[in-house]
Amino acid sequence: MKKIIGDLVVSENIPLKNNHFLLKLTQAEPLPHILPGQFVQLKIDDTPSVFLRRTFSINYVDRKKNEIWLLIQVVGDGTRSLSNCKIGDSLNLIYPLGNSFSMPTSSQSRLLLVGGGVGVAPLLFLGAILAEKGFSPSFLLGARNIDGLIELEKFQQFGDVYIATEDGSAGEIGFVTDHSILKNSFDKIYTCGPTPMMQAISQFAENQFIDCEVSLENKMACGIGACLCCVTQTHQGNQCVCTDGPVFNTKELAWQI
Amino acid sequence: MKKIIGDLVVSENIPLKNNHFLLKLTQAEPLPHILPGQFVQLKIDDTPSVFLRRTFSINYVDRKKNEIWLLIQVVGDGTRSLSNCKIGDSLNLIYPLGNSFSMPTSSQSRLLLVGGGVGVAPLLFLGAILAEKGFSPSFLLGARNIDGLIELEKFQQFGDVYIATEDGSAGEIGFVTDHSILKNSFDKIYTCGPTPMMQAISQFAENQFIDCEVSLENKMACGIGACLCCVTQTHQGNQCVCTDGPVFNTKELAWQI
Amino acid sequence: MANLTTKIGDLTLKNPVITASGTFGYGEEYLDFLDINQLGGICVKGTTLHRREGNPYPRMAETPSGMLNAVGLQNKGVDYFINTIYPRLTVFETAFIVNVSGSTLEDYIETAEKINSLSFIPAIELNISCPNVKQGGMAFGVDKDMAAEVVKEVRKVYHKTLIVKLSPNVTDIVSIAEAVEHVGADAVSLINTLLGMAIDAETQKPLLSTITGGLSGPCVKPIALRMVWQVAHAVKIPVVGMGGISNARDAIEFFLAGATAIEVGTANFIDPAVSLQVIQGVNDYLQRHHCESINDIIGALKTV
Amino acid sequence: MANLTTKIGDLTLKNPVITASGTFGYGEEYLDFLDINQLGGICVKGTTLHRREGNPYPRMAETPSGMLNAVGLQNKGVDYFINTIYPRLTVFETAFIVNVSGSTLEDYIETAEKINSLSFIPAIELNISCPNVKQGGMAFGVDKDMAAEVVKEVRKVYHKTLIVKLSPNVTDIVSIAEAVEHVGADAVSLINTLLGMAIDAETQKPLLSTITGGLSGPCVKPIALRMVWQVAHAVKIPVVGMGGISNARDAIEFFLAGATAIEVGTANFIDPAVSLQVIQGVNDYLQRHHCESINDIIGALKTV
Ligand SMILES: Cc1cc2nc3c(=O)[nH]c(=O)nc-3n(C[C@H](O)[C@H](O)[C@H](O)COP(=O)(O)OP(=O)(O)OC[C@H]3O[C@@H](n4cnc5c(N)ncnc54)[C@H](O)[C@@H]3O)c2cc1C
Ligand SMILES: Cc1cc2nc3c(=O)[nH]c(=O)nc-3n(C[C@H](O)[C@H](O)[C@H](O)COP(=O)(O)OP(=O)(O)OC[C@H]3O[C@@H](n4cnc5c(N)ncnc54)[C@H](O)[C@@H]3O)c2cc1C
Ligand SMILES: Cc1cc2nc3c(=O)[nH]c(=O)nc-3n(C[C@H](O)[C@H](O)[C@H](O)COP(=O)(O)O)c2cc1C
Ligand SMILES: Cc1cc2nc3c(=O)[nH]c(=O)nc-3n(C[C@H](O)[C@H](O)[C@H](O)COP(=O)(O)O)c2cc1C
Ligand code: FES
Ligand code: FES
Repeated sequence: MKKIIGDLVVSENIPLKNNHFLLKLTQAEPLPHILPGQFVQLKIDDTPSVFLRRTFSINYVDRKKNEIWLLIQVVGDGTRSLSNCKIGDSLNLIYPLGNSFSMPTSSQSRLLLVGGGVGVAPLLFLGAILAEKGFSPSFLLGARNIDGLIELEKFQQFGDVYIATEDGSAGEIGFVTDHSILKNSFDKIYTCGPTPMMQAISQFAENQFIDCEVSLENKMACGIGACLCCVTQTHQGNQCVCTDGPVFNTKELAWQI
Repeated sequence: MKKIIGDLVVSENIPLKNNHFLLKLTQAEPLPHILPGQFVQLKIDDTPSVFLRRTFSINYVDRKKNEIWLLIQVVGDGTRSLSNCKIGDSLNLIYPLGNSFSMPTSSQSRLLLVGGGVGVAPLLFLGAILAEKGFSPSFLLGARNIDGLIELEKFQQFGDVYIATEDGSAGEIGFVTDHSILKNSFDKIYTCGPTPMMQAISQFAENQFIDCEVSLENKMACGIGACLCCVTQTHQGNQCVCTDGPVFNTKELAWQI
Repeated sequence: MANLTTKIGDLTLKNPVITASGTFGYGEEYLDFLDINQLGGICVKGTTLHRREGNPYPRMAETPSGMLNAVGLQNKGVDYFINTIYPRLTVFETAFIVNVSGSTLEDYIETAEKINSLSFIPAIELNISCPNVKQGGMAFGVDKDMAAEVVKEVRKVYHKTLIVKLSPNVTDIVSIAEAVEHVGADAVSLINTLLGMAIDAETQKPLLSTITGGLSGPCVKPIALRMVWQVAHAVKIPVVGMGGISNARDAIEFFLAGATAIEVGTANFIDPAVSLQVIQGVNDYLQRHHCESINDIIGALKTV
Repeated sequence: MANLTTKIGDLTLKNPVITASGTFGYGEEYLDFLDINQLGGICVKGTTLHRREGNPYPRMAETPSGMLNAVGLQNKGVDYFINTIYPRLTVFETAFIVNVSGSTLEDYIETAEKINSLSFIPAIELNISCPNVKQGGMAFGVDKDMAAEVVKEVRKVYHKTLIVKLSPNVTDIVSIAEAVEHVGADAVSLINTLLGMAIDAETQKPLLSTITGGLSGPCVKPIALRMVWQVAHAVKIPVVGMGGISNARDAIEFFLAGATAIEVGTANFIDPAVSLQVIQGVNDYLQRHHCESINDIIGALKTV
């Protein structure tokens, strides 16, 4: 899958609640083929404290508009600067990077996508692709409170959405792992979010013998497998999250708590 | 004279020829008293390659509008970034800095202001103040060619303007030191521009026993006399261009070629 | 308000933020911008026995996230300091620390002895690490025996708080810190500037008259922080940390690494009032982290 | 087109731009972004005798105009390189230089000996300066006798171009360069990373699993340039310069300071095709300055 360095143009920059924003980037030419779970390395030129590129999951691909969506949470100088992008601004991206979530096998039909915080980002595109392929994925989305639930209406397009908030301000109270939907049977779980959440979910999946894929967010320098900075411990030794991942089957991972 | 750190707002940013632009900065409150020859230290936040503040002469002060004008030539990343300022942008300045051109004594009435390139900047405000005080200064402005002559019409408000261009595309051909106006008698010369020009002019002034002040443009870090980076050799030893200058009487300077 | 007082030898500072030598003049240059009485201390310009003209212009070059300087200890000599500047400083309520530089052992001793008599100066910072003059003490600072010797001799004549400023241009800064601790330094401060160089590709000339100069600013912070951490683990005397500190968060990092106080240098050029923001920010941090005193975070780095 | 060919020992490079070890993988990672055949050379990842897992995550922290890394020489060992990677590299038309690291003298010798047999590898870069592993050769690189010893022994078994990569974490890099020149190094390359550290003020923890790591990027350029200039004046063998080079202008500065070739490291992470831009820009510069060959600017700094 050929990686590209290219300039895309901001077509929309939509402020969302809780310091999130949705950045839509487009170009005249058709986009390359992009798989759910892949990410981009974005260059930020106008912020002295930002040196390396910044990594963002691909939230959605609108093929008709040649649009890549990034769902971003403002956490530091780089994301703050991006949140001020204007329509027409040009951004330099290296993409599409990383492997992808794997499609369910023929025996897997009951699919649960579990997301927490801004970790929901790649699950939207995954849900869209699964729906396109005829699956009916369920989404279980968690947040501290109702304000942390982003893009809910978008997820609802592609399947049933279940909610857990720590303070009970929306959906069931508690962590995603406490949610009653987990009493149902699932064939495959996909998850992305804070590490403790992903670990709890993968523990749950393991206990229930459910196939489970997680998307990791290690700190990256190059994003293309050259620097060996982004490793995670697997049963095959250290592997690069940027090229061997970001998606790993939990069976491969030697979770370091 | 109290120095201030303050945010001013861009009220106009006018592109001029030959990579120059005129930046007008304003604030609601009245400006402090500013003398001709003083300068500002301007902070540039959005350019990773710019670390220190950038130094600019005060081109003009519009007291009615509380406006400081900076006439700037794009030479590197900092000035390029400034050239893209939009109306309403806020810029942080330390000002007013440095000494100032001294007013003519009662016996000095025939005044010549000699500027070259972007070095004409402080001479506009000086000319305005001199005119205000009842003098009729003459301006001798030099450039490589007609495109290098900036703000001519503004200078004409305050006195006669004589021109020298190296290629003869405007005014007399040659350097300012070749100009026929120098055959007239003058009581005092003020000059700012490229070092070789200022040296030639001060040599001329010395030969003719004319009182002469130059405004130097040494590289500065602090701009307030703390770092001792901006020194020039004088007959009293090294002196700081930012506090002992930028204006020096040529009698004080031990010109290093 | 958290308790920000900190001790370096016999010197108690009202807060642990000092402005660094050579970057804050004598404090007076900054009076328009901040109330210098609120500073923990002010390290004044490098002072030498005799007047020095410093190096020729150009003395400064900007570099990525930093700058090079080649000022070369320009100052009017210790007697001028004592007679003309010192009396003016005594009206302020902050600790003035004199940064003492020299070319020879005798220079250091004589200068320190003169400063010892100034009742209002509670400490000197012995600069054995200036890279910008041929005999700027850098030779002392890069050799542990020479470093120990100059400190030992100065210790004999200087009876107040003696801070020794170390050079980062060494293989093993810990051994030098230990050597000066051993002969009676009350504290070490680090880092001075790193020896660097910049070239104008178009003119093909060096950007400094001296070709090489001293690098400072945020670019050196990771190196400074590492050295402070190494030295703080090795010596028992307090460590004054500096190198690229531009905000409270940077300062906190140095405290966590083991600094008892910090100095703010190059950042003063960009924001003359930055030191007060650092003090305020450190206080806010301590309150947010429920610490009563700055001591709660000094050396508190969690390394498991 | 100016003449960009340059010589390091017996090795002639088609142009003086090499990608730095640890920042460009084996070149293959970059095939989507540039034609690696256009590069002067590629220094492949640090290769050790035995497989190494490297350090635990986190291995990277961003710093002002630079980054810290603590990869710790993760690689599958020299035999894996020879059997699996090397055959794939032989289809390319650029000079592959193997960066050889080790913990002991024997490691270095044995690894170098194995690489000596690879006809398509014209040179090794002996890394005696990795700060990121307890025995990563840094001990060799900071002591001139140990540096000389390892180079002397490797020289006996390695008969092609031997480049020795020096550590900047030393008081006197010139003496180390001279020592390795004396025992038969064909060239020196410098600088490796500077030992640094970064802390997360909020969690109060180090940002690297190893606490300290290696600093690289534009922030180190002034130090690197100074060292290249010092070493180039002291030794007769070619100097390969690196440290923060991000564009052609940076590269020109290193040539003017005396580098015969340069390496581009960290900048590859930000712009994978930057090395080709550097080559193009150097060529443009030479033409603009009416130089026929890169040799016209090597060491051409005007210092009067
Ligand atoms: C594969 C992957 C996918 C990601 N997808 C998204 C996404 O879709 N939306 C989103 O908002 N964020 C995503 N992130 C995290 C995002 O990269 C960081 O939030 C961003 O780099 C922070 O930049 P900053 O300059 O604003 O903050 P900084 O000031 O650099 O740091 C602020 C905080 O972010 C953390 N951080 C900094 N750099 C990284 C990095 N490279 N990787 C992870 N954490 C970092 C820091 O440790 C710190 O706690 C992803 C990260 C990875 C590795
Ligand atoms: C007292 C004084 C008054 C000045 N007045 C004006 C003015 O009114 N209008 C104007 O356009 N320029 C003026 N300058 C020059 C102006 O400061 C520089 O052009 C500017 O700092 C360049 O910034 P940059 O980031 O665009 O360029 P850089 O990339 O930093 O440098 C480009 C070129 O500018 C030179 N330069 C960089 N910094 C300085 C500095 N601090 N001082 C002098 N030269 C520098 C460099 O050597 C280089 O040749 C003045 C300088 C001084 C000291
Ligand atoms: C312009 C300038 C002048 C300096 N002069 C001195 C000096 O006279 N004596 C001294 O010990 N250190 C001197 N230093 C070093 C600083 O005190 C400080 O150690 C160094 O700059 C690192 O801190 P910073 O990165 O916060 O600036 C000087 C630094 C600069 C930038
Ligand atoms: C992630 C990373 C890994 C590195 N690995 C090695 C290595 O294996 N061997 C080596 O000699 N140098 C290694 N280096 C050092 C670089 O080759 C180079 O010397 C240094 O980064 C300075 O150049 P730069 O500032 O252009 O990156 C590494 C640097 C980085 C950033
Ligand atoms: S980020 Fe460089 S290898 Fe993954
Ligand atoms: S610029 Fe600092 S003293 Fe003049």
